[in-house]
Amino acid sequence: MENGQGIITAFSTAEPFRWVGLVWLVPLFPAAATLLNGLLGRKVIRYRTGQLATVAMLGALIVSLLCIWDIARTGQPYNVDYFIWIGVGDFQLPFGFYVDQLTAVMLFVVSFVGTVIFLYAIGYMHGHPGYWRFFTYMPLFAVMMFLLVLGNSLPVLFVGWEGVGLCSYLLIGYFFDRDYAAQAGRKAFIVNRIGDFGFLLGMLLLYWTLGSVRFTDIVEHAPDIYPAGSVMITVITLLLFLGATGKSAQIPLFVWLPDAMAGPTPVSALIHAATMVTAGVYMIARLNLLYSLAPISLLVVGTVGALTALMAATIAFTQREAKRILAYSTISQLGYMFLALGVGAFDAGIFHLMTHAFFKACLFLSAGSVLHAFHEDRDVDIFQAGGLRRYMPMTRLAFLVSAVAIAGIPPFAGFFSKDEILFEAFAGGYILFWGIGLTAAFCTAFYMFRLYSLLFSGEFRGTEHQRRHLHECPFIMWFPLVILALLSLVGGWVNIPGLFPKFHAFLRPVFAEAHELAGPHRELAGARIWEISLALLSVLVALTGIFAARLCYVQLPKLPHWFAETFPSLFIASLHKYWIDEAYQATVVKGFYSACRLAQWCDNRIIVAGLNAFAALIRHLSEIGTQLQTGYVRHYALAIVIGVVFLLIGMLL
Amino acid sequence: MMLNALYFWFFGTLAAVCGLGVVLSRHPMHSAISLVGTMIAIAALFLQLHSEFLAYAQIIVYTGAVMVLIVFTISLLNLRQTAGNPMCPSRWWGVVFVALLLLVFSAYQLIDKSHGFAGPARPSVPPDYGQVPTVARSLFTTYLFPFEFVAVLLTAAVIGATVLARQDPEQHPTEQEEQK
Amino acid sequence: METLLVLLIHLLKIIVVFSILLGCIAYAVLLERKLLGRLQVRWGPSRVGPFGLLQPIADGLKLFLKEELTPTRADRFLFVLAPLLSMGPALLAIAVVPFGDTTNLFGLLDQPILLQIADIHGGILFILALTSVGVYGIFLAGWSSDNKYSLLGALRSSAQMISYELVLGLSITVALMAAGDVSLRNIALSQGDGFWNWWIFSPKWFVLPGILGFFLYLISAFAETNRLPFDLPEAETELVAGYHTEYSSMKFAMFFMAEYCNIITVSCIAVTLFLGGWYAPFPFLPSGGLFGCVWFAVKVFILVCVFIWVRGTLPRLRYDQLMKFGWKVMLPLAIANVLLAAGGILLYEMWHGS
Amino acid sequence: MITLSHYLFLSMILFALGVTGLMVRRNAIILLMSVELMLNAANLAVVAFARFRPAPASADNGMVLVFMVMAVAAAEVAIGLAILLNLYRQRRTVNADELNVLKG
Repeated sequence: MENGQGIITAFSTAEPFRWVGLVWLVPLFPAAATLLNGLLGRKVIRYRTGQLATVAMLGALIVSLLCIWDIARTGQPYNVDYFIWIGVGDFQLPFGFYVDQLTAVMLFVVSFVGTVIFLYAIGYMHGHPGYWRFFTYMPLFAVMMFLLVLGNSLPVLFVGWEGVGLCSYLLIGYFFDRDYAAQAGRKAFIVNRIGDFGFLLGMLLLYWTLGSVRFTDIVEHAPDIYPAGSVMITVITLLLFLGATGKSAQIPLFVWLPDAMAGPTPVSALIHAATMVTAGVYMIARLNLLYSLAPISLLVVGTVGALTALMAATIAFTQREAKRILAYSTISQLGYMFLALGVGAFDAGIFHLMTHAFFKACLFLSAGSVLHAFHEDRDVDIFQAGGLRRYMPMTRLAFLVSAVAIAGIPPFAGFFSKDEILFEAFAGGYILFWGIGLTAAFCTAFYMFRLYSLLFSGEFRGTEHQRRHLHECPFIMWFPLVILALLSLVGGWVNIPGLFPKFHAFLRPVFAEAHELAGPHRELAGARIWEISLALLSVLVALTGIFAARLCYVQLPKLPHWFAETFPSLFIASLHKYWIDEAYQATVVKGFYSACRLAQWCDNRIIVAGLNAFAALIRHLSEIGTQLQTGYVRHYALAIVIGVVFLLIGMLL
Repeated sequence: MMLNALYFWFFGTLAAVCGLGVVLSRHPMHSAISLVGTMIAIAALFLQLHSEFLAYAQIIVYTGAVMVLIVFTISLLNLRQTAGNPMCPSRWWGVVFVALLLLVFSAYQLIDKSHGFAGPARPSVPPDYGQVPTVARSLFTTYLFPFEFVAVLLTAAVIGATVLARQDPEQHPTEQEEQK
Repeated sequence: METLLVLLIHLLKIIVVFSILLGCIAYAVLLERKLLGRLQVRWGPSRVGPFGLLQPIADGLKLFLKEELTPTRADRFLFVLAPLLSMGPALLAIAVVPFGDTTNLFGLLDQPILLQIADIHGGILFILALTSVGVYGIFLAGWSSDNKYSLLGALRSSAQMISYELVLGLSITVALMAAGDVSLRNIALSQGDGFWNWWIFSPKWFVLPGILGFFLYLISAFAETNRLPFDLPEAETELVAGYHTEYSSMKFAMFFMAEYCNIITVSCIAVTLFLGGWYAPFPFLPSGGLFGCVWFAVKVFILVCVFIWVRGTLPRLRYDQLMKFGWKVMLPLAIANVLLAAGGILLYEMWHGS
Repeated sequence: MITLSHYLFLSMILFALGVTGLMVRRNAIILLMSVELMLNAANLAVVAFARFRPAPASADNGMVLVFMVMAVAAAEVAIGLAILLNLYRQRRTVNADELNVLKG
């Protein structure tokens, strides 16, 4: 550790001023909002908690932009220790921030999407009981997310990691008086805990073998300590990846995310689509060097990502609730990101993370505005909707733009990022991954336009009462939609492969070493031809998906039924999400209960019985001892005096 | 210094005699008054030891507060004459014997260790030794934490005593409550 | 030889001060009776000697010649001890009061002598210690008489005195903090050059703590000396004179003298702490040497008159009112006053760089 | 010549008297007073030691200690007497010999 002298030195170094030195302000703004709203929100600030939180996020956004600008200008990472956080003997862990290009991207995503969603939430949450509570948790979440992306060591990251988990729990259970919300919150927490267990073990193992958990040290020493492909690094990275699967909802720990839709929609948009679930991706990207040293882990990451992408997409085919479909879509897209990481294309993964944040937030917020029109808190059955384009033009437009973006049609943002992932997979020789990814892309286009068609096309299928209340959302809600839709359109232009690879150039310093380690497999003969043809192929696949969806749900509504009746097993498997929840219930939960019963039996029959026997023995012995207690003070005093006299005699002798 | 020795012997004897009175008086009130005498005598000895502040504190705290409480309690309980012997008859002699044993042994010990009553010469003291400013400076700088701690302890004790001594709330507040 | 001279001077001082004090006590009684008479539009004692000036001597003779009574069931030892315990501390307190600066008796002496019996370092603490011993006199008197009224009076009295002793101490603290010393002489010395330097006007910060402290002191002094309106322990109408019901003759005279001695003592202390001690109210008036004693005597006389005036004016409080007043009004006020004064001094020292 | 031993001897006598009182008396109030006597004896010893230390420069340690002891003694007596009062109300006695419910 270079300077562990505490906060004073951190702020008074003689180095030239850098705007990124203000980075401590970024989490401070939302922290202040949390504090104010939490303490005064209920009685004093009341309905201005929303504005307060949004302004705080805006402040964080402005400071973030300053920091990003600084990083982009100088290209120098910024590492600062504020104070000794954990000091135990030789182990001195400072609390500090690390800002480099990767952090900058994450900062931008979190603060920008966060601000927009906060703005939206002012309108969306209006009139909800516990408005102030919502706007206490949301900035807290932002604080934790900032800590996660800013931390300069794994423990600091872990604080943010756990913090976002906590906020997720609090916000999923926001309607805590409803059983399903409370259940969902618990589920999210417990499932995440399993992942955290892996993360923690990985972190401790890393400290044990490497001797440090700070990112700078890891980058410096890891290649010397771990031979490429050694068992230790593989175990560490796999354990850390277990944590990532929990937080980022991958196989096998993805089950919590669909249930997490019990929270208010802005929460779904911010936490379960745009930011928190990307923590796993960020973490692996941050530790890219370690993963590059462990090819097996990378393969596992890629495999899990690819399988998740495909599986979640196929589940999304048959779900009925709008937000649930989007949740599976999120899982699927996260799978894409892990696929990208798995094939060593860290920059592509991060790129997709960013574009995905834009269009998925937009999709969720649009769904939220539909819910708002339906006066629903939980979710809306898409078979009870339809024809909303007439009632909600802005929402429909935003939804359409972002659906096209996620489907991967150029020139929308999703095309560039997704296509790049597929290309990287193909170029890296992972043809199987590429094939799965392409299939998943088709599925994505299909279910997304299934959702779009059922929501916005055709005639309204709900009750007359509902129809009369349908309305476009207020300005404060559709304005964020427009911003996000615009970004879904142009967000991908920062990195047009071959023509304008700015984003990759920006991120290159972060991943340079890892790419070097991964070897020169990224060369492909005639790359440009391959790239263009593959892109055309994936556009074609996406368009097929879109047309298939339109065909099934607009032109020929009988077709899905026919399909379901012809292949009932496939249909039912998808509808029941491959019985994964049930499988967990039967194995993990039941198994745990059995273990508990065994423990209870042991406790009752062995431990307690033994203790009782021992206690009885002691009691019998002590009954003899109590004879010494006469109850007369003077006897006790006499005993003391006799003792003193003996002591004095001893001193004399 | 003749006067010095005279002073010591006078107040020393007073303290010892009053101490004896504490133990031997049949009536608690006499014991209490004897104890007051002991305390005043000890305060006088403090003065001789140049601990002026402590001498006054001794009188203000012990005589003015502690003993007044005790005297009050005695008169409140109105223990005019406890029935029978106030001493414990059976063990009386044995116990005195033990106490005297303790006394003699420690006396022997002390005198032996310090070569009889000659002892080390009395060192001279600085002019402000034991005076209010000196002790106050110590109390409020070096020993500030213990001082504050004792203050908290006293507050806790006062509140505890009030709660303990309180009769049933519906009853009329009694005198000793006021006095607390 | 030197030592002997010092001893002689001290002895002389003691004799002079105490004879004056005893005389003052005697004439304070007369003053009270006369003044009370005037307040009640009558003459007061006027038969014995010119203007009744020999009345105290007559009173003393009467008390001397009365029969000593001791109740049969009284605790004899304590019954005798009580008036001594009452009288002793009251007289002793005067020993540390500075009546003036130094004097060489108009050039009679080579070296100036202190107009104070003993200038001890912990002067105020000494007086507080004496006050706490004085409680025993009254308490034991009531208790040893074996008389319900006396006991009640004694209990009341000691409870009252203990309660108000706190306020007394806290109100004194203001002057101590201002002067930065506990020695009475040094406190008096810190108030020279005009009445605006007296601690009652607290020149160091602003007026409130000083005035408030002075009045808190005065009120608790009334309670400490068992004077009206706080004379509950005696309360003739309820307790038939309370703790000294059973006392007569010389023993009664001692209680009586102790009370008046206490009045004079607390007045002396009030003058020393708050009213500039022996200093004249204006710097151009002489206050050195024996002039100081004159100023001091004038101030004390005025305060004693205030005591009598209050007695002639105010009715007696009820006992629970008294205690409530002490604990719920006076004590918080006194504590607040100390904090106020401390804050004032702090500000002052910050302002003037100490 | 009065030396440290004199004070210590006096202190010891007082302490022994306190111990004796604690052992031979029955009245709980007198027991309390005996404890006070012992504390006073200890205080005297501490002050004497402080005075006779070879280097009295830092001798106010002893005085501070005694001051603390006084405060603690005051607290102890306040609580002790309150307990005694309660005891007397419930058992009509302060005789320590009758308060032996806690015996074995």
